[in-house]
Amino acid sequence: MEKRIGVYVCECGPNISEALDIDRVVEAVSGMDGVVVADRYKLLCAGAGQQHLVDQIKEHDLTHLVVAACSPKEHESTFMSVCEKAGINPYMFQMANIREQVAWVTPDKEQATERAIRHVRAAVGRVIRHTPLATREIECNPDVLVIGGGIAGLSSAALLAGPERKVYLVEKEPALGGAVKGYEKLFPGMRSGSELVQRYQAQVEANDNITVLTGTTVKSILGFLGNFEIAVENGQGEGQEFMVGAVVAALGMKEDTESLGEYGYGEIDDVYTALEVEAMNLEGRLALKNGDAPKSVGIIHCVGREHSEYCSSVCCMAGMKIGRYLKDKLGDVKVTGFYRDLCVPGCDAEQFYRETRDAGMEFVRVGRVEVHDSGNGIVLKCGTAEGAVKEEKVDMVVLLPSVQAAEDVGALAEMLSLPLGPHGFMIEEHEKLAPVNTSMEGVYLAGGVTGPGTAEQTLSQSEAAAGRILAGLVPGRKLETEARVSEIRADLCAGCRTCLTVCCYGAIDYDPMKGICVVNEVLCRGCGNCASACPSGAASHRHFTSNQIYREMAEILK
Amino acid sequence: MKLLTIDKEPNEAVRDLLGSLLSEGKAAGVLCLTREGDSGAVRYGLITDPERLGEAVPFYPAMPNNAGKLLSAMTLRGAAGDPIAAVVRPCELRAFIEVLKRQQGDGANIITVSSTCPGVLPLKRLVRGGEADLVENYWSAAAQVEPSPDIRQACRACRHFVPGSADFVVDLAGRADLKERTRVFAASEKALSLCEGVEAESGEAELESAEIGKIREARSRVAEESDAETGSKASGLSGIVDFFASCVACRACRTVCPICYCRRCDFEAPYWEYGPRDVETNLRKRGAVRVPPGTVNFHVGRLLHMGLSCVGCGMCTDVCPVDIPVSDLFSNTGASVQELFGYEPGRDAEEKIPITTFEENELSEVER
Amino acid sequence: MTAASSAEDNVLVIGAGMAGIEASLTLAEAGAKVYLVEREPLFGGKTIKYEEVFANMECSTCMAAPKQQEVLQNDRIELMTLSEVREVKGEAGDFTVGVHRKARYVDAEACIGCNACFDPCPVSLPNEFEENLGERKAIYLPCPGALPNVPSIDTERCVRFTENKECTLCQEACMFEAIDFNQKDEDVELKVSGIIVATGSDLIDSSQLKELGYSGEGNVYTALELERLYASNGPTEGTIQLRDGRTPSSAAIVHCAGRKDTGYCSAVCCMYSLKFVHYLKDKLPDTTVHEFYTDMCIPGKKYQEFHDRMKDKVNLVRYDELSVSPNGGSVGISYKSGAGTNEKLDVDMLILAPAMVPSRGAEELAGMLGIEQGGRGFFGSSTGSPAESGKGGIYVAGCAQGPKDIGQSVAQAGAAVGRFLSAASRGFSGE
Amino acid sequence: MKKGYALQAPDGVRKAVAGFLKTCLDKDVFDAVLVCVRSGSACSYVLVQEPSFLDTADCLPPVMPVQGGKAVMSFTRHGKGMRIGALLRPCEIRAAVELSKLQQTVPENISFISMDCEGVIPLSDWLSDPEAAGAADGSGVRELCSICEQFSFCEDDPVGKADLHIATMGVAKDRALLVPVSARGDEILQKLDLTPGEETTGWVEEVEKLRKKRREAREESFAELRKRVCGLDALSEVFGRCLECHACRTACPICYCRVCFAGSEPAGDAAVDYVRRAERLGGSCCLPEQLLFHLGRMSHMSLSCVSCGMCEDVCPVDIPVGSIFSMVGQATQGLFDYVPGRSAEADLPLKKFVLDELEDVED
Amino acid sequence: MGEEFKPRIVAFLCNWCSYAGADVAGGSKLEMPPTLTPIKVMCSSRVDPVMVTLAFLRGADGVLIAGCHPGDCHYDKGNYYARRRFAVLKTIFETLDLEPERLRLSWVSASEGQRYAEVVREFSAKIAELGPNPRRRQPAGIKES
Repeated sequence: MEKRIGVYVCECGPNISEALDIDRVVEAVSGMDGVVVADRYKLLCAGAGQQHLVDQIKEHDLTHLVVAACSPKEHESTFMSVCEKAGINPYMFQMANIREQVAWVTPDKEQATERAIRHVRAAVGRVIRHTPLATREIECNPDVLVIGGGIAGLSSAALLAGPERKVYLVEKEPALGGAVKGYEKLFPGMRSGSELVQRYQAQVEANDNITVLTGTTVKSILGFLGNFEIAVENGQGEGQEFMVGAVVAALGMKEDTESLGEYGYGEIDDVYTALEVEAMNLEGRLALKNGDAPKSVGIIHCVGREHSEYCSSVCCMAGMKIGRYLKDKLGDVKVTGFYRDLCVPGCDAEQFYRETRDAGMEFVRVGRVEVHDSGNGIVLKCGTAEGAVKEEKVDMVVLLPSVQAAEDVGALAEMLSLPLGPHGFMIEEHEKLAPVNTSMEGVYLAGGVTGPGTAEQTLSQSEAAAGRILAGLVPGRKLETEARVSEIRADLCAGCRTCLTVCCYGAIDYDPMKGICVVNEVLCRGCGNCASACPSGAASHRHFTSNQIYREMAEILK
Repeated sequence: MKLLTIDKEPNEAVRDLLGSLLSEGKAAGVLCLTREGDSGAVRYGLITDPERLGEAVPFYPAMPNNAGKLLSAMTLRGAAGDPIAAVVRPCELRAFIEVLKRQQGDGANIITVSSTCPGVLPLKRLVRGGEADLVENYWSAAAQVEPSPDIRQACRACRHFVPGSADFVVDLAGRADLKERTRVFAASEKALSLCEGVEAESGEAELESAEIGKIREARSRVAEESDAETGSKASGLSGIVDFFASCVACRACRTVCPICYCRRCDFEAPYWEYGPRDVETNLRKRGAVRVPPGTVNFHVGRLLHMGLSCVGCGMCTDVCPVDIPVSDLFSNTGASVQELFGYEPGRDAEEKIPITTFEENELSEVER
Repeated sequence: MTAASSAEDNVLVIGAGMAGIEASLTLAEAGAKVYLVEREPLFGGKTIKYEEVFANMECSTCMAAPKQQEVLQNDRIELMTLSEVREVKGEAGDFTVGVHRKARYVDAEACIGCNACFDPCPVSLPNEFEENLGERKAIYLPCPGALPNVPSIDTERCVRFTENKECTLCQEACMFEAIDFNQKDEDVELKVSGIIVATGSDLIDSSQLKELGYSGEGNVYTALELERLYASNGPTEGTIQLRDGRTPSSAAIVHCAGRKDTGYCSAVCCMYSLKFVHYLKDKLPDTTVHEFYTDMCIPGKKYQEFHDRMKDKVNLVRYDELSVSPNGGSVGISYKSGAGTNEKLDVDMLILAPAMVPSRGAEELAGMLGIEQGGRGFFGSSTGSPAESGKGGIYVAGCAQGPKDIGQSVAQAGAAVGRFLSAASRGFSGE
Repeated sequence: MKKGYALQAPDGVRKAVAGFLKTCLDKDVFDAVLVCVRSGSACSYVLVQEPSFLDTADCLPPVMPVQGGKAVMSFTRHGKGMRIGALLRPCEIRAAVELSKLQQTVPENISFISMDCEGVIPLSDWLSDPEAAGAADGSGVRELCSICEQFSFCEDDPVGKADLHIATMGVAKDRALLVPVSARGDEILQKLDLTPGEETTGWVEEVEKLRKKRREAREESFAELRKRVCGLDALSEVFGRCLECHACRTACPICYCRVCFAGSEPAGDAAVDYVRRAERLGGSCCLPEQLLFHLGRMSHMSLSCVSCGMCEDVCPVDIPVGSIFSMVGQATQGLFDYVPGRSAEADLPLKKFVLDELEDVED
Repeated sequence: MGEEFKPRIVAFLCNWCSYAGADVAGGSKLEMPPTLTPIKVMCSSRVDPVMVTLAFLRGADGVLIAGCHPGDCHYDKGNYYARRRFAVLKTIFETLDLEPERLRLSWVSASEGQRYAEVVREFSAKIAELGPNPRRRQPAGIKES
């Protein structure tokens, strides 16, 4: 079919018309291959201008449109919809930026004109090689797999499940509730941990759209957003398979046991970790091994921070909470927190710190703390931040170890072929903009998997994950793929998988039967990395094909 | 036929002709052999500025590419807007016409300047020293009826050295006076209008001449000998196998062949490659297999694909790193299938490729 | 502007910072019609004032701009700048919201963003977006690249409005008849089924912090001022210099400015103060930098590593008390060190990391919405999820609920949307 | 220090090796072996299963008809097959390793048997007189072979993953040392009850000595080459002869693409574009865009170039392609301290990146 | 060449950072030499070494590739791959002495209008210094056959 290009130069008031000689630009492109009409207009982005373009497209029965005006960032979408209105594919359009990148930066009118001519010719040279593109629609399954039955998992499940959306809640432990279940109280409000868990657990159990699979682990996750195949297995080795559209990874955290030994843990009696004390507290026996109530307790912060290489952000307050347990329950007990830097971010934490101090817990800033068994009682050797060493005799030590991602995170990451971060946590797609997404669309993170965090932070992550799914995976709605994605020509592909390796979104699969690579249009974000990684040109980037770019270049160099 | 006689040696004479075409805007560019810089690498170039015609060496006795292939590439995505003059040898012109029949280009607005071709020298000899002398001798030998032993075998055996359908024909083969004057025939209507204003004494004459006839006979004799020899060498499967025994599978022959226009040669498709099982079966059958596989398959297959259109330009032999006389076999076998249909590749663009047409009563001899 | 008749699927988002943007985009993706109300003439919140964000030192504009473009190009989102919520009636699923929309006096449709109207304007004044380190006109765009790319007229300074002079200089300069003095403020009524509050936070007014010697002049700066000094689209195009044009040969950053007054830790100051070390050392390698901190609060998996990268480039000083007094051309700091000794130090430039406080007008808004305000004046209920406001159908996102970094704000925006969508699908029962 | 098993070679090492391979077949160490077989001047790689065929085998004749890596690819591209013992030159093994990283061969079942490589003579010389060539004593070998440093496997972490190496250098003429250079190599000898007890000192010293010579030769030769080919004018002249027969890429063991970028006419110019190009370049341009092909190919494969010299060997117009690519490869590989063929584990540089690197290329 | 030399520079700009940066430069009306014409790509990782080579062989006096700063890539890690490919190409040009100074890789963020202008000015000056692409210079000697 004959290619009929229309080129329209926008005067943009004085901005373009005074900066360069538009008529010469128009003249310069008029002769070009396929150009049937080239003209100027006072203001194309305005309603009248848009209508003018629609009329022109119809009148000259144009197949391609070039607009030379401002930056595409301003009005590309405007003119693409103009194309649609006029009945031509929006991708048969190219914009030449002769305002921001010519008129406004080139004071010499002669130079500006020449420069603009190059821009517009390049656009024309390119547009003639444009092909109509369309987005594809893909069926998707609205159901969700939530991995982990702690508050993170429970809360997202509770928000997600509904008559049109099943949720599979998989927990490897025999019971729901996760770590928080084991906390009598939560900082900073000292509200009941189990209550919070029960609140969500009740919602979950009341909701018959949620299938709770306890004592169960995920065996494999295949597929992509809207179409994941899940295989799980319970303790008895009974397998089960089902489809979901999205996955929420809400695995929790664990204590880093690596450095406990340095603090006499396991050798010296009455040296406990925070979790152990939580448990003792829950059982109502905050006592020494010999059953006596401790008279003096030392709580050591930042245990293993050198090893973990990060601040676990919750320990300081966890320590205070334990201080409160001790004070509230045992009354006369000397509780001292040995900290390095007090980390009490947010508007309530410091208040909590003050209350704890008022409750009688003492805080000593130290450098390094050593735990020694003096035969009768434990001696803490504390090098203060300023170097001085003072000794402190206590009969119970509580260690606040740094927090790590649960051990099965690694396995999960592998299953999803997602990379693990430096500290064994999973990596969010973007630290700021996409804190609960992963680079694999349809897989979301909440709680300990992404890093240490308070119950509050965990909740907002898990609910955010739910939010992303509720918004993006609407029952009955199809997924729309991006039009400007990559494609791989089967007959040229040698199956070397270079493209697959450099793709940051796992959007390329290798088909062992055909021995070639294939682009998954749902996952492809259209960066074009694969296209330039492929030596034989089998991979190409729609709307940025080598050919289109070469044509553009040829005109620039003319 | 109108004949222009220019009192200059062929290269200069044709430079003048091309110069006038360019400067009078009758042609936007000129495709011909050029030599840029001192190294003297001779290659096809496109000249648009008459000033640069000094680089043109239209009749340099080498064929670095078959110009037919280049013309095809140039016009594959649309005919020349303004005319382009191309100085091509008869076999190059025929090759171009053959691929045009396969829609691999567009002949419109191409002004063809060809010659009665004395042949060209083997590229390998040219690059391996003594170039100057070779070229010197070449021109003296060009005057002879008997083809010079220096030129390529394909050329020595070439019977189609008189172009059929060129606009201009420069008469070279067998001319003794080339140092003084050059005879250029305006062989088409187009040519007649184009050559107005070219400084030359003009007259009437025929392209075919007794001289030409003699040369044709001489070359035919060479052809027959070589055909006989090739025939005996490459007879039977084992013969073919031996013929290509030293093939290193560099595929240069296919790549430079002006007729092989396929984007990807079918014989490089994955399905010809060994899967693990195939190796096993073959080994079980034969105890030993040559790898990579498919040497004979490739050559014979290619022969089947393009034999009908083989113009005998000799590029394949010229580039073969292991000196297999590919073109002897191809032109010889090609010729015999062509005879079957009385078909002469590149004779005429209108002529249909035999396998794209048929007659109801023909080839009874092949039926059983 | 048309207010949709029924509340069905309509949502109001108050505040167009990163949290508000994230909430709006997600809601729009879900199919809702979003009214995104922003009181400033531009949107993007605090984030667009930064050049880089910790811990990856990522370019802030590169991060925000594409999101802002998405908002502008999304026809499900109606961005209402220069607008404030005045009244809220009704309950979850059926709110009626009165929004007061100030006239911009520039027709966004007609304006093509050429900025021709600035030069002729006779009024020059300090640019608050630039923390008064640069100037603007009465008709202005807060900074290059500000979105929407449409100027507005500051009626409190434009002589036409203040002295009702017949000044039409900007109007004459505009080739597109985009400037329309006849525009009127309007009050619109929106029907929405849910409200997301993302009004962000402000910095405590440093001039109240007597002992820290901030006056808006001299060589004591606030964090935001330094951000603008370093910004490549800022008043100095990224040159860090003192108000008198000198290049500081020494600088000190003081953490926890105003923490005593607010009584809480603002969570992000330590990190951005460390970021400032990068800023200063990047532009002024020879400048010595001191950090005065009380406790180094760098929670999370990423931040320690950043701290460790910075700590060798800076002299870290722990202080218990600290006061500042101008000392000739430089700034005198006297402090009680962590070790308890009293020390003094003179620097050319002093940068405060002031506490984060609820944004201006939070109280009225809380009243209007009938939602809880914690003791510190931030929104949000003390029970359950941080995104809950304590009132059904209304949710809180970002720093409006308390100090956070951008990532946490965006996450919470998602949470707010999650809660809304989930509740809406249940007809807000059990809220 | 490695030890080797002394293989007696009264009638020359090549015969002895053939005998050894025969034993391997007899003792079912391999299902087949890959060796060169000569018929007249023709010489080609053959997979041999029937032991008796090995009598005609010519183990590593001083010529490279096809790059052995490519030969291996030709029967393992679509999956691992039978257990095969492949007698190859070190550069051929390196090529095979690169191809495996490019997912073009599955070498699992291949046992690589290498031999000290004296280098090979140019194909054309071989053709003109195979017999004379037969007596290769290192003289008359190709330029690239004469400057090759990776011709043996004596070091502990050898470049290339041979399993069994046949040492001849610094070893008496009538014998060769079978040196296992990998676990699999040990197994092979065990299966054959051959215990490597011989000292290899002499060999190692000889190899190191030659290496040193080669290293110097290499520098000289590249210095010389630079004079000839560097700079656009010089380079255009050198490649000016190029016929675009693309034999170099077809023969290249690394160029695995089904269709070369150059074959798919990247620029897709129409006649008018050609005219414009000529105008732009000052009124004349060369039609075949020779440099685009060669520079493009460099940017695609120079990182994996094993300097085997095949390209140069098949070039009908004697362009020093191999030397140029080898020189460029040395530079690009140096960027990432990447040694092609060293190990199957080291990722291809273009398949990964390091956060802080290459600051000097950006500004 | 007689008439004064007007450099032709092809600039591959990534859509998210550098192209935006160029727009900001425009918005701030920063004067720049008229030497450079941008080609927008979605990510610097789309720039194929062969494209750059072709630009050079087809007479571009300079080729600029500009993308998001390392760590800021809109597509996670694309610019790191771009940098490697560029390094390889540049090394080839260096080794063969093909005036590698004509190739440049620069990181320009969306707010760095100033920097963009600087890069353009610097690079243009550099190219002006180098003179026209050798492909466009008249050939050395012309030999008769």
